[in-house]
Amino acid sequence: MNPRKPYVRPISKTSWFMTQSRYKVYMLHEISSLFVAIYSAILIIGLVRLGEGEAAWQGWLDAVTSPIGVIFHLIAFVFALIHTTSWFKAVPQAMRIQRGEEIVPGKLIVGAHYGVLAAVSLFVLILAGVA
Amino acid sequence: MQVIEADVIIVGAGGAGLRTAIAVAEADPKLSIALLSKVYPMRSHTCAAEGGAAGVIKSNDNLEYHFHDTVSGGDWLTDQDAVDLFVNEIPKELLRMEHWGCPWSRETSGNVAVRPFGGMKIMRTWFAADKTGFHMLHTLFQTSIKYPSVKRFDEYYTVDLLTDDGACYGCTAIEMRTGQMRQFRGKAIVICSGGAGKIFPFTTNGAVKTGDGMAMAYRAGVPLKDMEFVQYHPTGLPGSGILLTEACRGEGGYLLNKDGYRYLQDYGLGPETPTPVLKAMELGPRDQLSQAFWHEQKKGRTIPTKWGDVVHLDLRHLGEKKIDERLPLIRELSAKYVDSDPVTTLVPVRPVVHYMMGGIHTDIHAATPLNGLYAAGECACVSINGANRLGSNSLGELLVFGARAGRGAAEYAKKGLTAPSERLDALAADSEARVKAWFQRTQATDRVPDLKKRLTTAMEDGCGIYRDEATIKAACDIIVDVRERFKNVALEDKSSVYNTDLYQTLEMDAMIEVAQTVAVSALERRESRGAHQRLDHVKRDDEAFLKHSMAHYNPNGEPRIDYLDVVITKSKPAERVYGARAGGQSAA
Amino acid sequence: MSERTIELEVLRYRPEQDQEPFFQTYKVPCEEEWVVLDALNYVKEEMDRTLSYRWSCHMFVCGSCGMMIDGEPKLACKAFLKDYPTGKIRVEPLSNFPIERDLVVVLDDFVEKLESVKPYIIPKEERTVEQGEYLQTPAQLKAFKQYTLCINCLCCYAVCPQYGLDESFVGPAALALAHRYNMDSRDLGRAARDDVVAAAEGIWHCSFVGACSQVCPKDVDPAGAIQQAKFAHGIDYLTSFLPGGKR
Amino acid sequence: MARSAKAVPWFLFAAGGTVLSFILPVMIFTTGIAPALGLFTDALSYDTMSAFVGNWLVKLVLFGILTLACWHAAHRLRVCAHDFGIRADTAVAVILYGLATVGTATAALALVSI
Ligand SMILES: Cc1cc2nc3c(=O)[nH]c(=O)nc-3n(C[C@H](O)[C@H](O)[C@H](O)COP(=O)(O)OP(=O)(O)OC[C@H]3O[C@@H](n4cnc5c(N)ncnc54)[C@H](O)[C@@H]3O)c2cc1C
Ligand code: SF4
Ligand code: F3S
Ligand code: FES
Repeated sequence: MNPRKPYVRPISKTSWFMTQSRYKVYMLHEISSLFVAIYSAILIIGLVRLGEGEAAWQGWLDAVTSPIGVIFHLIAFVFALIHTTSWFKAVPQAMRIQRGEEIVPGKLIVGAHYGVLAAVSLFVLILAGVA
Repeated sequence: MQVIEADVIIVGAGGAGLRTAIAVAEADPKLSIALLSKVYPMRSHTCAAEGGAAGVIKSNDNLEYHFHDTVSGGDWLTDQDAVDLFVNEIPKELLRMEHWGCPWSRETSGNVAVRPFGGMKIMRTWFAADKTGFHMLHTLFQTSIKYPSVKRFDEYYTVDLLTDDGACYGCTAIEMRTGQMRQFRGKAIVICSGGAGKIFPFTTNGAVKTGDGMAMAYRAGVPLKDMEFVQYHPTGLPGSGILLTEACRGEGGYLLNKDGYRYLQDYGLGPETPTPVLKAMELGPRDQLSQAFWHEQKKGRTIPTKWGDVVHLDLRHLGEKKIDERLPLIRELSAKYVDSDPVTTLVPVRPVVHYMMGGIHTDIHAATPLNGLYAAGECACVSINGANRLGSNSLGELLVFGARAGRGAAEYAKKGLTAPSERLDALAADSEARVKAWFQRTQATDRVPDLKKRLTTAMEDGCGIYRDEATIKAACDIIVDVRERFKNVALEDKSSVYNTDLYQTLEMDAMIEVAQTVAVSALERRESRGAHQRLDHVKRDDEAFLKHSMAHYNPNGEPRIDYLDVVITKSKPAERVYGARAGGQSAA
Repeated sequence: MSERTIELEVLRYRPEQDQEPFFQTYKVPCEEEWVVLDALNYVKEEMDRTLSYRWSCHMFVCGSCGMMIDGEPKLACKAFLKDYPTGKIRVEPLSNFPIERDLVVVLDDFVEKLESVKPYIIPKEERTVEQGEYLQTPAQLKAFKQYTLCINCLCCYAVCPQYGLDESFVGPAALALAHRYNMDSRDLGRAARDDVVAAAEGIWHCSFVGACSQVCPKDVDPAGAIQQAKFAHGIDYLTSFLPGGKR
Repeated sequence: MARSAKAVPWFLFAAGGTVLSFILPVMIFTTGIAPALGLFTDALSYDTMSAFVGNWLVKLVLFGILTLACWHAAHRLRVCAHDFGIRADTAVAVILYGLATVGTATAALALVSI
């Protein structure tokens, strides 16, 4: 007779992420993709509208500046920042750079990423401002 | 009882057991192998070895040097034929480990690096930072997965050997997750069950090192050899007994007494030099370093703490970079366990029981006197360590003699000898009855943990760094008493699934046997040699005691001790020379 | 001696008696310097012989004593009581594994996975002992050294939700081990490991939660190893479609 | 077990994640928040926009960003669905990657027709 009776603790497939704060943070990163998706759709629609002529484009612009549009973009902006910071934080793990015997310190890699972020952002803003 | 058959049965899956298994598999892939271990292989205590494994590889070194260091380090109680073969085969074994992926530390050229170690004239210790044993164990374990003929029985507690008519045909073991006993039948058996440091209260050894295999072989009639030689390592962390590897001193660490003085120069190990010189000062042999501590303590020059007296290990001058590169684990352990970061602070240390030079008597083929029974690793005594093992010889030993045991057992297994199965069934039933008795006993007068404390304390008091007739006798008496009382212990946990009360009780059973051989062998050896120092017989006595003690099981009382000649080939016993006269190379 | 009483809440489960696990509290007189393992050992020796758990080395290198301590997977020999000022500590068996008994979990699944990734050198050509060692520079050693440090304590599995939700996932430590060999200059076995490592249940099942690396007591960084492996195996996959690529 | 084709969407996901991490915040600000603040009104006027997007280099860059964004999002949402307990992975994948394809195609068509 086998006296074993291993006990399996149940895990909720739909709410497991509420059990630890690190899981909540992870889910926050994941959910950023929802906003990426919606924002991309809005942008693609914008392009379609642009192709359809001035009135269509103005309609799109009006929608974007409507209260709902603004609220959405504000939330999306926050999630974009969440995406950016978490992505940068993970880069040194996913992309280890070794020079000779030394592993390039993560801080340096992350720092460089923030540098590029600043440069790209500035470039776009100048483009938008000057154009 | 379920019967499991295999050609070769290996008890223990530490460094020695795994090396044995690989050797059998390579000798003949057709042989089936059962590899039993009471813990998952990677939990075996080989993982704790830090410093390294000695083997001649560099051009400034040669086998003769390693031979002489080992023989004199062992105070001439080594068998020189065994040492000869040992120093010859280690480099090859270490290279094999390299080919199997062991992450040895390297020189910039890409060749393996070596570091200095105590009692060695030349730097020859291969290392993988300060986790050498860990990396060796995992390399061996992972490599063993490559061989389909190796069938592992993880978490099987081996209880008894099955012997009939002067030969061994298997063992009984309990599957720990079900509590059920199995009968393992094999054509050759190899014991690789590790050491027995746990018979002392303050030790670097892990919980698994309770001498089970030694006791099994001993009860089956195989003598335990040179059991009185117990190595104290000079640098253990007070309280926990965690080891700070000899490599700390190899890399240049100092030992300081309470006045900040490098006291080893007062004990024939000087002169003091700022950078390490091999075979001198902190790189002297372990027995002498531990004995020096004892004298300092007697002179009141140690530092009292709540965990006993300590001296200081000073690594500060090595600098953070070197410590992080070469001794990262040491830094972590010291910082966590005694709140001393070696980069900036002195680390308190004291001698701690570390290694059993003695063990199951084997010849140079790792064969015991019992046909079909082999032994390798710390549980065995081929006599390469003599009266004092040199640091970093043990990891080499388990490779060399593990491989030999494997090849020997494979060869023997092919003879296909078996015993009548009724006979083995009867033996297995006896073994099961012995275990069942613990379950059935209800009235306990003593508890295992209490008896264990009594036993280990007796060992420390009676068989410590220095011993004499009176202290050893006292220990012997307590052991007899403990053995008597142990007959009356009852299990407090009667369940089957993973019953650790049962396994600790079986371990205690083994510890009593092993402790008794240590004490009685120590009592009978009326001389001082290596790690066995008698205050009442302070001189080495080659006339009477250039011999191995052999402890034979005696069901009716204390073990019977007789003696076996030491094999001497080219090195006549002489004075052990350390310090300036040893002519050790600078290790800077 | 400075003593302090700790309330140790231990999850007990004795399969022969209990239908399900329950908490049992022990009031343990402890030394200030102790780790949780010392407290458990005290319980085992002085209070309750029936408590079962695994341990051996007491120096965080054997990997036996992984357990949930106040909800975090930790080595009991590395969890210092002084870091638990409230004096109440909750000890449970590692999450995501079936409980065999008390704090002992069933490891079969992990062991199978470890074996499945072919964790040994698969060399281009065998080398004989006479040929000496493979040359490997300190830089080449550095490239994989971190991933050799895993002690198989399973803390990472206990915190990886993907493993918890779906145990077909090969999981952090086994995948990091595969990466260790793939990164070793002596090894050429990446293609041979592809089958398991680059399967849907392998690296691709990891969603980079990163918790594994946060709890790893040996800083192995399995999360990083897996992402690096995704890149390497991913390139292998894509190039296998190029002319001359191996499929 | 067998080698999986997940490498393909993963590379798109990873490349997308990287590109987005640099460009997304400023883009959302420029096209979504700035207009409401009355900033960049000139830049977003029909004329400048048409001229700007009329440039082939700009078309290419926008196409790249939008494609990667779609696939990044699709792949990550697939994981999300799993994490929320939806276990019909194949169906989820078909739908999400399908949407990403639609997005990519629409973007291409729109860009070409400007
Ligand atoms: C802290 C420390 C540091 C060390 N450093 C060094 C060093 O730097 N260099 C050096 O050369 N040496 C060193 N040593 C010594 C060396 O590590 C050991 O002697 C060696 O590892 C022993 O290996 P082994 O395979 O014989 O035993 P172990 O690794 O202890 O394995 C014993 C095996 O036997 C099994 N076993 C035991 N009893 C039973 C049973 N009843 N049933 C089933 N299985 C059983 C166990 O499960 C285990 O698998 C060190 C030792 C310690 C403690
Ligand atoms: S990767 Fe870290 S946490 Fe996971 S098993 Fe290895 S040592 Fe433990
Ligand atoms: S927690 Fe799990 S999902 Fe991946 S990054 Fe670690 S394995
Ligand atoms: S007891 Fe070995 S890791 Fe904790």
